[in-house]
Amino acid sequence: MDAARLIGRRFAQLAVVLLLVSFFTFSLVRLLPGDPMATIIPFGTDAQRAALQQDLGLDKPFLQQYVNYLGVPGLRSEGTSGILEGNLGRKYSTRQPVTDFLKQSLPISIQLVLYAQILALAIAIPLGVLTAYRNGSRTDRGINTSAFALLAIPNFVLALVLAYVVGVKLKWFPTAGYEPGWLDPLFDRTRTFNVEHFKYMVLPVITLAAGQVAIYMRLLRSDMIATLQENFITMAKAKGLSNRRILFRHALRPSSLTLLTVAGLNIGTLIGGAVVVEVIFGVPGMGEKIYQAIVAREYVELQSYVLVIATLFVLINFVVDFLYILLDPRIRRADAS
Amino acid sequence: MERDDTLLQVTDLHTSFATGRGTVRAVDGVSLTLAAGRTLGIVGESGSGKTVLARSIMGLLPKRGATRTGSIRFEGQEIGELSPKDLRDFWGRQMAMIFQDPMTSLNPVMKIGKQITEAIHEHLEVDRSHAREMAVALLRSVRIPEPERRMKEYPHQLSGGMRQRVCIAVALACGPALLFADEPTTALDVTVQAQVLELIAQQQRERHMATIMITHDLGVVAGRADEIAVMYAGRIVERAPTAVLFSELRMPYTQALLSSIPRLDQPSHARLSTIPGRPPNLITPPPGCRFAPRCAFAQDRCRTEEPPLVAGDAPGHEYRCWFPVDPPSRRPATGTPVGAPNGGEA
Amino acid sequence: MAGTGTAHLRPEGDALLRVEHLVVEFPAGHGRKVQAVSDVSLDLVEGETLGIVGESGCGKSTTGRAIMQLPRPKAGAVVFEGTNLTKLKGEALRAQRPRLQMIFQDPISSLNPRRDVRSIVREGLDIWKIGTPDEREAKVAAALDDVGIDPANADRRPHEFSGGQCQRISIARAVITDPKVIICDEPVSALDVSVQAQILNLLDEMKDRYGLTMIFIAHDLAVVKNVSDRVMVMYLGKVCEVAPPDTLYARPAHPYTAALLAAIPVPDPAQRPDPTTVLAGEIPSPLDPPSGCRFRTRCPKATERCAAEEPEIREVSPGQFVACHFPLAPGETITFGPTRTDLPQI
Amino acid sequence: MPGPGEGTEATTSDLSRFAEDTLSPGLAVGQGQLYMTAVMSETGRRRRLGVGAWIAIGWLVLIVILAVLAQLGALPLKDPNRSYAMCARLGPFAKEGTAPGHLLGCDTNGRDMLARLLYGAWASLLVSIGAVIVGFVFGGVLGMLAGYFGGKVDTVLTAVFNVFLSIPAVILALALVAFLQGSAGETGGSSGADPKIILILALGIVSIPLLGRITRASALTWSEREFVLSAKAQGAKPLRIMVREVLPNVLPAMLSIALLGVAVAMVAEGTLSILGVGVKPPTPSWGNIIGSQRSSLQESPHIIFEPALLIFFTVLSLNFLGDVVRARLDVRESSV
Repeated sequence: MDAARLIGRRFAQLAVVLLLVSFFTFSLVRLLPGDPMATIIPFGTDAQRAALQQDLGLDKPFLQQYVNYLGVPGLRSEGTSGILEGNLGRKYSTRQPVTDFLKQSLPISIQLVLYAQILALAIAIPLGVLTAYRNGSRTDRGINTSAFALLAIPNFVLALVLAYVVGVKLKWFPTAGYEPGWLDPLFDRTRTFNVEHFKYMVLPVITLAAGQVAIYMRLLRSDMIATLQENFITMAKAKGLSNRRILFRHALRPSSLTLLTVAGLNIGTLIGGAVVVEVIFGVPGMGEKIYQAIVAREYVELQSYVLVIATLFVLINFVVDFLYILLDPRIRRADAS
Repeated sequence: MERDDTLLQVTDLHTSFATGRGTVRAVDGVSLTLAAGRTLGIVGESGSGKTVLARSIMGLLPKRGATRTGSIRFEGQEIGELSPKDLRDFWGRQMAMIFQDPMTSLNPVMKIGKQITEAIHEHLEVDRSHAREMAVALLRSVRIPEPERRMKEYPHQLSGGMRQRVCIAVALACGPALLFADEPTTALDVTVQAQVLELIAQQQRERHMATIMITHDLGVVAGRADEIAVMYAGRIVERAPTAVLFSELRMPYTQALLSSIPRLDQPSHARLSTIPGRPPNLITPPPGCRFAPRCAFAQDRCRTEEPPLVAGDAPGHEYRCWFPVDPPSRRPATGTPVGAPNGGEA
Repeated sequence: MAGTGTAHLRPEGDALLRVEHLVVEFPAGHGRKVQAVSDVSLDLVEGETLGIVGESGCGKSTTGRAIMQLPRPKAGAVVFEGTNLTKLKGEALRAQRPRLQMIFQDPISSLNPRRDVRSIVREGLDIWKIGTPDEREAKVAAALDDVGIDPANADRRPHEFSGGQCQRISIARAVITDPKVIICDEPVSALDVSVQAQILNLLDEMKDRYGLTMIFIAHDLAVVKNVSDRVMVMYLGKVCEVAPPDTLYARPAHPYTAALLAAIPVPDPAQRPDPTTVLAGEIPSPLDPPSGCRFRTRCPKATERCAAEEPEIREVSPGQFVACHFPLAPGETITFGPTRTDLPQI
Repeated sequence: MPGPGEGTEATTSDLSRFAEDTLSPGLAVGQGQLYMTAVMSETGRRRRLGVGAWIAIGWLVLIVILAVLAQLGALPLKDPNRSYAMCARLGPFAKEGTAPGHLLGCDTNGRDMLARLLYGAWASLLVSIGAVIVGFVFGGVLGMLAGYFGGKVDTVLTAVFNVFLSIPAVILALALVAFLQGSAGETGGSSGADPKIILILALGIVSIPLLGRITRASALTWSEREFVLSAKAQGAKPLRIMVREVLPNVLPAMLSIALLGVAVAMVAEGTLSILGVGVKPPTPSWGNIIGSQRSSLQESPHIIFEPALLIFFTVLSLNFLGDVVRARLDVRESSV
């Protein structure tokens, strides 16, 4: 079976990419100049430093450190545990396991990014189809110009403007804080729908989604316009099909392939955007934790966060690959390389 | 002139496009008639407007920027007066079209079966299973092996020839009275071309369907069309029943076109007669006869005054030339390849 | 394997270019390989034109490119003026390059859109630092003049020229380094008939003027016949038949050659297309080619022997070589119909 | 990265595509058509720039000139670092009264906004343009190598690009700045390395995989063209082919991406400023004016809105020009 082979191959690729990502994040911390000891105990004695170094495993050769970090059974040093055992290391300062922070903050960020992505696609797809169909009309130009303007507003500016206008002046939504939502372990499971949660999420989500709406819409529009010029669309017209059928049954699916890819890749942008948005709106998600880790020079913590995000990103794009196969039958048979 | 079984009558059709560089008059005053069940071949080089002519008749022009004037009557019905909805009803049921490139004329992400049944559902009141049966029968009739299995396949799983067969099946799905075949075999290999042309001819016989076959290759229509119209720069320059055209041609362009094709019955390394220059662009066509700048027989009059389409000796023969060449039938058997122009005729 | 052998090659000393047992492989995914050209041999005597003809997928273009070592063949020898190109590496191969040149099918894609015509044509001289700048300029102007492009227009970019003119520029570029051999890969198939004749005539002129030896690859037999001294018919990566063009066209010996000839539409209304000569079925997948003779799955004359044993090329009449167990006798006709649909599909 | 958008000429391209059969005489239908379309749209678009493009160019030129003049001290500006305590927080149209003599008001410390904005323009432009140059020098070369040679080179480079891309750009930039600052602080003391150079390096490194991938995609399509094969057949060496045949065709795409890239880098500098690692105060940049003073949004919104508007118009102009360049020079196949 071609499909099975393809899936197997994708899994192998996934493993390789994850390995490379882990190695890269690891190297970033170890290879870049700067002694972690200097940050942890800047005024410690040499003996203190050496002890800490041993404690953290930093006295081992570089590759051994990496193996320990991964926690490869049989290869890792005595008494250490690594990622494969679910150990993402501890904070330098408090010696708390990083996983504790992850459990709290990751769901919050996932919620935020998910809401933003859904909102962006829900607005962008109909607008993209509409503007492509009415290509060149006044509606198209109006929407397109707005999208263009939206693209030029940086996230942080939009966040501040929204906070100022909607939050401060109009007082419609809170401008800072967070209330647990359905993904959050702190969520009160007895309640089915937490309005407060969404109230706190409105401004961060709009901020995050705004730029994406413009990107997705313009992308779908231009792909749709190209598709509508394809011969098979003329053929569909010549069959006497209705415009609605041509647009949604014939044109949308082949046009949505790039959109899908970009939506997958944009998860990275969204997570990046989430850092700023969380900091500005005081949402205690991963972004905020990353920010604090950088400020506090908690490199092990940072390294773990980056690894988790990169893994998520790779996994999501792995899923996107499969959606792609569903959407485009041509890939099922063709060589995937 | 109109016969009883006239299916299509096009009178003085003009189609132009507003582009960034000016107005392109792609079709400029074309009139033609076609009887039910007959085949009209439209021959021309790229840029002659033949494809735009077919699409204008169908009404398949872009929403904006294209202007069409003139009358197109199909079974007496003026097509320009149809509402968009009526026109959609017309497409597929009365007139259908197959396109040049079978690789891109089928939706790549939709199963073959669906692409046929959706046309059936759109026009005929039939239930799912009946539509399916019809589609399988259609695929079988266009000689696609294992039609049931093919119904579930996607276009990319078929070869070019097979895809063109599917396109023909789609076009025939609702039993159109007129089929436009726009360079249906240009993208195909020569043996596949023979298969597809044969298939179209056979379907046409079985269904008593009229066909307009558009091609750049006189060979494709020579043995198959009842009548041939030669187009140059947006106009019909010569038209005649097929046999008449080849024996009585008067228009220098038709003659040049015919003699510039390398032929198997010529010895190898035979020097080909060529047409100098290239076709004019249709934003600023040359004044007078549009072929004059490339014509070996052009005189001053040709460059200033455009010749009308005049009747030839044989019935149904018309051509557009001030100084027509001697027809092949009147040349001496051993004759020099090019007949001397008859000054002052017409 | 189908159609092996070197019986059609002339004595080694006579040949300017001699290709023996050429094999070209491409990766086909999942670690599989597809042999686009398997065991093809051919030779060129100085001053002659070899036409290679066949349908898409027969490996004709790949053969041409493999001779150029772009890409390098998997096996076989390409002996050019006594040097085996497949054994050359790096600088030694590069030094041979200007002696062998190529002209491509697509006139637009084969010229760099961002460079002017002068620098495109001069490229070969610049690479090899031939002559002083003034001499180079003069040579470019002369080459452009030879192909019918006004050297005054040399500052323009390719998109300002028509397809036919771009092809002329390609020819000028190919001859600028005084090559011995030019490989023309479908040089006229993208052009309109009226322009095609101009280019074919030009190629013939250039051949004389520059003392060229040519390989002319095309899918159109009539075109190939017009320019060739010897024609080689290919099918699915193999040689079917090699013969002088007039012999080949008068009495094809390979059933596939006969099918190809019969499929060509003739611009003569008296010759009605004959459905019984239409070759049925499709070209098999090159990933899994038929055993024995590769044409046997579509050949009405095929027997068990054709499946078991690959035919060797042998001489059936003076100068006519065929790779077939049961070649057609002179005057023998072959019937392919009724059109079969039960043949293997890709 | 803002998605590459549609030009304003979609309608006409739609038409010319349809009418192309009638516009390109002499070339038969068939394989030539695609390229013809490409070339057609290119020539069809070689027309005057629109009003929008001129406004965008005008704005960018103005900003660049003002930034340079301010940096050279050729403008009668106030000292951007001097506090006029009386005017602190007062904007041009503030409720409690305006700051006289300060055209655009003052910031929380009473520093003249106009001076800070114009000096800030220099820092913002320097960082964003520098970052794109760094990104293109490395990303462009790597992408070109991957696209031209293909095969193993391509596999390895693409894998490296993808690994880099799997880390969100902002986070990577944040981490890089933190590390680079840390190392610079250690080796050369706090005054050693110009923090702007660290920013340029960090943002440049972050953009390498993205620009590399875009260049690769473009180089790949062009390397498959027959004129490249023809150059090989004439004996041209790879470097010559890459520089003379492929690069000129890839450049338009790169130019358009570079314009967008400058916009993205400018926004990124702002983002990093919000997170406290942008251009180091007191040196002003548009980003760090917003970043360091964002708590004053409620009482003196002008401090935030003035640089925000400057960023908005500059990014808008860059995006717009990027689009225009793409639509005018870049043919369809090479868009990523």
